Amino acid sequence: MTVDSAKLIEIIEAMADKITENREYLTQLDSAIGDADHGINMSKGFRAVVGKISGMAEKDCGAILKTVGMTLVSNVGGASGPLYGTAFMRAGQAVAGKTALDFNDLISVLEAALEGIKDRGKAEKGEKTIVDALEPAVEALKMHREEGSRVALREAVEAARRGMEYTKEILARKGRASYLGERSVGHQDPGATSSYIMLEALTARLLEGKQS
Amino acid sequence: MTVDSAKLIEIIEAMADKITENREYLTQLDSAIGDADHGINMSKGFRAVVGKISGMAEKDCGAILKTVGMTLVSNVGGASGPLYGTAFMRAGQAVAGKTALDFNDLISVLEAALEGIKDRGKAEKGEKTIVDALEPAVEALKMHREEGSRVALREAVEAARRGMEYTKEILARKGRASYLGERSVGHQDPGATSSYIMLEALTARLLEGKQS
Amino acid sequence: MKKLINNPEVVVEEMLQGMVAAYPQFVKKLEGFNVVVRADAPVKGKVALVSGGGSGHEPAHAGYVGKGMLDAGVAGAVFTSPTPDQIFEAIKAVDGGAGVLLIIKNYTGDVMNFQMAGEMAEMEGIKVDSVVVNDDVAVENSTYTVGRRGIAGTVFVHKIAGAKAQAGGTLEEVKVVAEKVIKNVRSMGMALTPCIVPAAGKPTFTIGEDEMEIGMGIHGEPGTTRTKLMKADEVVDHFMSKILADMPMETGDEVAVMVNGLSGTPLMELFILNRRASQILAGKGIKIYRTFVGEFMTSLEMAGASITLLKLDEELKSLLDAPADTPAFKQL
Amino acid sequence: MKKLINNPEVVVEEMLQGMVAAYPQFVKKLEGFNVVVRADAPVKGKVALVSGGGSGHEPAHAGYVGKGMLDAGVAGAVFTSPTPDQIFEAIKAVDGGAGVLLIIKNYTGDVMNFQMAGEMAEMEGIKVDSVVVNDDVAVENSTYTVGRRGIAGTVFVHKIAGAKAQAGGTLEEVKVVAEKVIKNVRSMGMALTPCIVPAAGKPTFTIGEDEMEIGMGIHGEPGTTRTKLMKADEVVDHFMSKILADMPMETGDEVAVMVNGLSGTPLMELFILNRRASQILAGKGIKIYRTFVGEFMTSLEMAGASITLLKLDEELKSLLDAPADTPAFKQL
Ligand SMILES: Nc1ncnc2c1ncn2[C@@H]1O[C@H](COP(=O)(O)OP(=O)(O)O)[C@@H](O)[C@H]1O
Ligand SMILES: Nc1ncnc2c1ncn2[C@@H]1O[C@H](COP(=O)(O)OP(=O)(O)O)[C@@H](O)[C@H]1O
Ligand SMILES: [Mg+2]
Ligand SMILES: [Mg+2]
Ligand SMILES: [Mg+2]
Ligand SMILES: [Mg+2]
Repeated sequence: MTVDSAKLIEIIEAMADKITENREYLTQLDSAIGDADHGINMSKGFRAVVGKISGMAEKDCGAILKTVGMTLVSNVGGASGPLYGTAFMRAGQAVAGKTALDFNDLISVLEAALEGIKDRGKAEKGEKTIVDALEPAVEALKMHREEGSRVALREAVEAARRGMEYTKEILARKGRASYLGERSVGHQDPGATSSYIMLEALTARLLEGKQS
Repeated sequence: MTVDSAKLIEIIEAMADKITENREYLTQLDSAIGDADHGINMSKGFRAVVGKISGMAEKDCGAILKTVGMTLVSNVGGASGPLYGTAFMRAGQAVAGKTALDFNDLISVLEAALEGIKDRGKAEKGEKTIVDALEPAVEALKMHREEGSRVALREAVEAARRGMEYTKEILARKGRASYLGERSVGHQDPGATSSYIMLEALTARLLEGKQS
Repeated sequence: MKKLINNPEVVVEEMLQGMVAAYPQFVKKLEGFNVVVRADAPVKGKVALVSGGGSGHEPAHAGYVGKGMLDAGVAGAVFTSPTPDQIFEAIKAVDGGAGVLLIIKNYTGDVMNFQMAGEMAEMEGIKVDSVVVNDDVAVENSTYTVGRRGIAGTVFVHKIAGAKAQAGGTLEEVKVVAEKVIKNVRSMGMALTPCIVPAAGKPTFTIGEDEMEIGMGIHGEPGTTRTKLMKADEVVDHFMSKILADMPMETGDEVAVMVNGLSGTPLMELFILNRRASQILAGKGIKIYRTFVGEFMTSLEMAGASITLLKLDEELKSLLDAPADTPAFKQL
Repeated sequence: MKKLINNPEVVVEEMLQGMVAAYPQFVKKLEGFNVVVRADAPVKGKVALVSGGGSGHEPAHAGYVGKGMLDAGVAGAVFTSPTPDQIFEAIKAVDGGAGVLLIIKNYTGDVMNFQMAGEMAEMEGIKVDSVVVNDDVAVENSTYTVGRRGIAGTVFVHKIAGAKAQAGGTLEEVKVVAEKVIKNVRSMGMALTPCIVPAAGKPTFTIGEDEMEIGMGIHGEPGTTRTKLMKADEVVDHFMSKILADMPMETGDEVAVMVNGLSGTPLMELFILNRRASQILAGKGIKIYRTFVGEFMTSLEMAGASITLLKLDEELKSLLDAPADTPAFKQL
């Protein structure tokens, strides 16, 4: 697989579409254990992102990802703004100057994104956050690296989905849901869900028409 | 008919009972075109009245009525407090010093009450107020005076009832309901209703066990 | 009925107790009466201002008791005018020898109860006079009716007459300036939801999710018309046109603006209303001298708002600017 | 959704426009940003205070911008922390050369966004420091979680740190006193009804006619427990015991009390709550130095309230007493 700048922009637009489609759903998850704004904030942020990157096909992938990150930081607000913003900025740093990304680059991008989120948010797996979907995905990607991008990506998305599902069972220890204590159990984490949605959009776009 | 002080106290207690029984009803009428307090205020006032007059059987009828008036003034508030308060105070003046009231005295009492209300409230018949029930009652009483107290009282209550019903058809020009303009039409006036209730209680008590 | 109360029968007493516990530097309560007076009452030689009305309009009226505004606030039962004896006690407690002005909102009950109290006070040799506030343009004025209601504009009467009294005005002078305010103040209000009188336990009216009441007073009584929900700007446009039709103004005129919340409406929405009001005034070349946005004259938990305009001259401006120090209205 | 608004997408902008139209003597808005700063910003040589957070908490935060309190209030989307670039603009606009203190409420989003802004400002050579307010005792504090939320107690930080800065304190001194307030302030809240985020259009939670949420924050998020409706006194008893368990006090200690309405609850009920709070404190021999009853840190149209206690020493008392002149908090 190879992702050039134009393709990267398409992938990010696909993520934006999916986030917007799931605006109400994410907001509803956030009303159960948060403040009912996750979908609103994320879709507002990605709307701004789409406006910013549409003309960037001539730029390198690192610059595009950095722009996405900065746009999210300055348009989303709340917890997810700095978290996803940092994720994309770090991802951009990881592939700075590259005009095309291969599968190994993609792994670096996602690793950097995860590290960015963990640095910024200080969360570990099992605290009912974005990390619960994203970390298993990155692990799966690395574990299945040798089996090719198709298998690895499918495994990654599946791992993210399981991580997202798992957030229902655990108590929140980070973010706004942590104020609820025991009452947070039984509800799926909005941030883990938005991560899963973005990973799914990425994978779908990458595997489109791909045979093996 | 003769009403001595003890009997007068009984009559007033009967009025108080009826007002209290109709607390919700009067309040509900007042929520449609007023501020939802007529029953609350009147029953609070009559509760105080009952406490004040229970030991007054040795006093003359004028003093008892005056006490009722003063107690209503200082416990009811709103429009009905000064209106009914003045009515009873004037009624008391009309029979000052008397230890028993005959039918003519009773007519004077009700006339004085009506004048008190009209002086205080400046309302005329047809403005959707207490006057619409009380004035027809006094008129009927006088018109049927020669036919004896039983007939006259029954006619008076019937006139009050008709007056009260008539308030549904007219526009309020006095009191809080007048702010509603056309919207006051179709609703029965709370004050006319409480007047009718009191007159009915009075008549029922007077005619109790009476043959003709 | 969802209320943070203990017992509907004693909400007014408990509220006033909580209020004097909060603000002993400003106010004290008259033992045995639901009357709040300045902590330093009576103020010798100063004309005293007494206002009041039913409860449920907090911070009116006790919240405006203090230096530069009222000397006493008399609290009736919820939405029910206080009784003459209460008002009489208030008058006696605050009379400092220079006379007492009663500031009455134009409701039949209030007018009668305050007048009876005034007569009682005069019989005791206290000089009493009164003014009646009737700022609500929602209600058509007519010689056949009792005229307009008094609503949020009353707070401007408290402020300006209070400043005049604080500055040493005589009873007559204070009354004259109070009447000048009354002549130049107009309001109009609306509501989105009803409210529940604690002792009644039920809403005063029902209203659909997509409806509002225009021409709402402050006693949970229905408004003058019911309409479909309007946007904030449409509401303001309607209010301003009613107010300005009733009190025409010209380019260069100066006004004070009050955007008053009935209590259930958040400040955010009041500011959105004020945005439009200020645009309209700017468009007409009317100068905004001061604006007050907040909850000044409420109606229990009702959601809704009113807009008040007060046309100013130099005298009113300087009295509006004078310092005031009360629990609910402060000006440095 | 019954709201007096025009368009859910622009409520924050329109609110701030309405606010600066109302109070040009106090505040101005930074062109292109939802940031309100003192009309006379930057104040040369004075430490500047910047606070902010999601919108929907009005009068917080812009309402506290003015002499003796904040220099800037940064307004995020409803219930959403503002973004770093907004906060950065605020910092630049108010820095008078003596440094800037960021007053942050302890929410993950607020902390991260303010910190990023602080880093941006430091890169431009502006001296920036910050404090994080966490007064809500409803949330168990634990090293495994993010700790407590910041709620109404934040207003005391604004007031006292603001007075210190106004008096010429250095950035370090202002920070030290802000931290003293944070160490000595505790709050707890509850709600009777949910609220509706304008852009979401639906209530954040549903609740029965006979239920209430205890341990409510200020973002429409559910509280820590749901119970049957309690009487006002029971609510206060519960709050006071939680607060006093967390911050033990002795006879002779002095406190400031804040009874804060979340917005839908009328002032009447807040005073009824204060009545009980004052009784409890009196019973324990704790002296009430000052009380504030009103809407200081709201949650859209939610009905509910919080109680805050601030333990005072001589320094905090004198800073609390210092004059303040802002749209929403005035002290003569
Ligand atoms: N410290 C953290 N690390 C990682 N993710 C976090 C952290 N805190 C919160 N989150 C994520 O952020 C999501 C909430 O985002 P959002 O609703 O946009 O922000 P806010 O809580 O400020 O309203 C949560 O569902 C959680 O997944
Ligand atoms: N001027 C008046 N003259 C006679 N009756 C009046 C007048 N104004 C009001 N009322 C009566 O008072 C009743 C309302 O009483 P109440 O609800 O106790 O007082 P308020 O209107 O102050 O709440 C009305 O239904 C009407 O009958
Ligand atoms: Mg959220
Ligand atoms: Mg009534
Ligand atoms: Mg009434
Ligand atoms: Mg949020």
